[in-house]
Amino acid sequence: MDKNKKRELIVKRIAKELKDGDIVNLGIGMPTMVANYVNEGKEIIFQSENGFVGLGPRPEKGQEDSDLTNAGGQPVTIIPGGAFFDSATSFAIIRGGHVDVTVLGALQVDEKGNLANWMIPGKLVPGMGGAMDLTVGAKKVIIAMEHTSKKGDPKILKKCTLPLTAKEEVDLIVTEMGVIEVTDKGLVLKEINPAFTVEEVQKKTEAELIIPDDLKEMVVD
Amino acid sequence: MDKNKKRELIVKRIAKELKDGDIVNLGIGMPTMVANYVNEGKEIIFQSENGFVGLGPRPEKGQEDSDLTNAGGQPVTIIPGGAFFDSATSFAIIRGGHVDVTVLGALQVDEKGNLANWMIPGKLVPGMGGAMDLTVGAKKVIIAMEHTSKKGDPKILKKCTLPLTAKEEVDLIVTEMGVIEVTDKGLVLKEINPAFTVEEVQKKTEAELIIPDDLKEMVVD
Amino acid sequence: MDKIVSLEKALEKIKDGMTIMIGGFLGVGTPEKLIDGMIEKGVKDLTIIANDTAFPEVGVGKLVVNKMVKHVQTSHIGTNPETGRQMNAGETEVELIPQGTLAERIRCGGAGLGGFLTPTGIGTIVEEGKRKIKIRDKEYLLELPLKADVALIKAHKADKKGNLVYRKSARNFNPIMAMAADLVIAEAQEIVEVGEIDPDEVMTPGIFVDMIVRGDK
Amino acid sequence: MDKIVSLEKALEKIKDGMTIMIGGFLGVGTPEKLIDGMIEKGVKDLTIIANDTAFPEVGVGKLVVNKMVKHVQTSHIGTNPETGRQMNAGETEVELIPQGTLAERIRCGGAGLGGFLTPTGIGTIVEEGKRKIKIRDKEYLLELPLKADVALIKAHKADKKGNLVYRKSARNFNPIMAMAADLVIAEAQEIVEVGEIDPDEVMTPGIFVDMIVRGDK
Repeated sequence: MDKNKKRELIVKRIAKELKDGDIVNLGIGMPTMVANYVNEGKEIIFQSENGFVGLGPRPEKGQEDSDLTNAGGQPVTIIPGGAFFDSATSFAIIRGGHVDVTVLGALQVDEKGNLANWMIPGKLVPGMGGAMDLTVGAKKVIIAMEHTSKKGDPKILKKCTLPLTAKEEVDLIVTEMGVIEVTDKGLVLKEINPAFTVEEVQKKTEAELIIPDDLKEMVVD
Repeated sequence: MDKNKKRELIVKRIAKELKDGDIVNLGIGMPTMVANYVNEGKEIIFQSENGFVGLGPRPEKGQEDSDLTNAGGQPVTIIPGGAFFDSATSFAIIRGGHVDVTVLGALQVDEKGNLANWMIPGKLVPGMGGAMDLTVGAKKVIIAMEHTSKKGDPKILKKCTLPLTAKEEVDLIVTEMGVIEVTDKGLVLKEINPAFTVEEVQKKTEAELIIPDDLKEMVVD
Repeated sequence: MDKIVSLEKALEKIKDGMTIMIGGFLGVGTPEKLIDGMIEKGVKDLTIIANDTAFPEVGVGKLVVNKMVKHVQTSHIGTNPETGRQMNAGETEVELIPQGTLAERIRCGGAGLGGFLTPTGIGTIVEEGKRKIKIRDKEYLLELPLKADVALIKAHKADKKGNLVYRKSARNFNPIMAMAADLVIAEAQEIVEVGEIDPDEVMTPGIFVDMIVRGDK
Repeated sequence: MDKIVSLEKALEKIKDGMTIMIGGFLGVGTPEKLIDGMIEKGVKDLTIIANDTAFPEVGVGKLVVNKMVKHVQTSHIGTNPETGRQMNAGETEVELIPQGTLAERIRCGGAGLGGFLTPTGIGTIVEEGKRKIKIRDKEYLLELPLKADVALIKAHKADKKGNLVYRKSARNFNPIMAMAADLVIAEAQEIVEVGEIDPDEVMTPGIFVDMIVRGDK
């Protein structure tokens, strides 16, 4: 699978996870793409941590408004019924549990649901932005990432080695290989991409996967 | 002096204390009257803890707006350039030191600047409302009260006996007998109503008054 | 998902023993229709969180007079003698909280914070039972968040998604309470179509509002 | 008391070594005219409090590129490689703060609170050097208020008393910073007469604003 196909699969699968009426915050990068695949029948309200709910699609060329961007600085729109607020209110919303789902990228996730996605010491220190608050505050934390690093190393570990973004907050990990739930007992492979075998997925995963009897196929439209 | 004359003297003297540009919160009752005596040349902005700045005079009869009252529930107006906000913001303003002066009534004040004005145990427990926040938060706390109780007992004490509203926060006490400043050394009689002698004022005051060499007359227009 | 419901439907959600936040300041900004509905329905043993208990015939005061309140967390009861009488008679538990602390505790509940440090109440009986924390040589009280089962909100205008606009000093506690309860019911004097309220003018985003009841103009 | 001043007059107040809060999110809602004025004036050793350091040619980023910043308290520097370079070279001290914590610390400073408890950062390096407090079996970090000498604010509209209205996502950190600094300078794209902004639509009351500079439309 090429990179784009992988990403499309991941974000399409995550889009299925969103329920009608959910308030959702999408991280920068791949997570942002989830918005493109929400089923027409569902009304999802997207929150943008720079200060609004009702994040809409990118405007047509020439229609950009320099006072209206997403948290990545890209021009966006606001849907009718949206609302603007200041940053303290934005994070009151996020930290206060008023966001149902956040979708974030990851450098590493581990079997306890620990997440590392904001720095590589001595190499890359962009800062955590709103990720720590989102991870702690959102009711459900979904990780959207490719199953392994560019070098092919596992990113789903027994224990994260990079500085954490948050402790034991991840609920679900979606990669091109499958859908993994973080439970008290460990990581459960709920769905598998039929292009892979269970053994192949386990081989690319450092943490031990629990394989349930009702393991399903990872299906997207 | 009859009660009304006393009160008029007190609030007129306090009005002189307010400086051009001051943000002022007036307590319920006598303090509210201060607004009527502000010198025309001064621009004072009144804050109302129920959620606005720019508190204006009572509307004309028939012009009352049921959505616009002061913190005592009386119909008021808002001046051009005023602004409404919620209660958390209102008290962020008060507690945050953005109010220059608050004028409050008192049951008791003492030589340390302690104030009691919110309850008489077993008798009257209206609640503190915003008084505790105002006393702690305003840059300057001025007490407007008659010098003695209805029975003629001193209200300016060595030590308050009623439950406190705030500890060591009072800056100035204005009564019909004079103007008293709370200092590290004790209570200083800065001005005296020429209708009384220093001995008479001290007799009606439990705490010891420091009489400065430059004791002035309490003058109002 | 139509949020506009009948008064009856909204009242179904309000049950005996619940903790209910009610917006308003001496009755200004209080949803009177919801209050009257609660009285008619006859719920009891309520814990009420409100700035004050208004007047015997106004707002929260009516709930007190009708003996529906077991416990009240408020900053002021002086305008409603019945609250004081019930308190002295041991019929209703009254917890007096400085107004700024009350507002901040509600905001804190909605904002997912564990508490905050305030100088208000230091050296007074408000200290009792609370932790004191010193920061840079200044003492503060550690105050904890407040949350509720239901918040009853009075709005001037609502759109059909629940975006709210308040009017003048009727705003007061409404916006913060709308963020601090599991279920938020707004009584709106006017209901407009989605898109009619400018997103810059929304005071409470619709994501907080579960039900909208049409109020009296 | 006319609050409208020239850019020069406003810049007189900004001195070497000051702590300055600057509104904006990746440059959106940042007062660029004030920033450019600071660069021209050439102040240095600043401590900047801002959500991010934007881009090398935008907003706060320009101050970094011009080496005017000694210390920055921010949530994100990833969009401005020069900030990272100066950090790694030990030229600029960078203190990374979770965005929600940063916003709340600024609000806390303006609101006269001594601190607040947040779950954000528990179990991460953000914990380092901070007190942990347990409330009802849950751990929180005690975070302290932030204040500044000057706040530089970008408003869409100001009246002559300094009442401000922001536009769309350019609001962000501006309203809370306007409450947390000793001196508040607002750069407004439009200045209107007193009374032209409805008191219900004011986002920052004029009592917080000391100076207004006319910005570019």
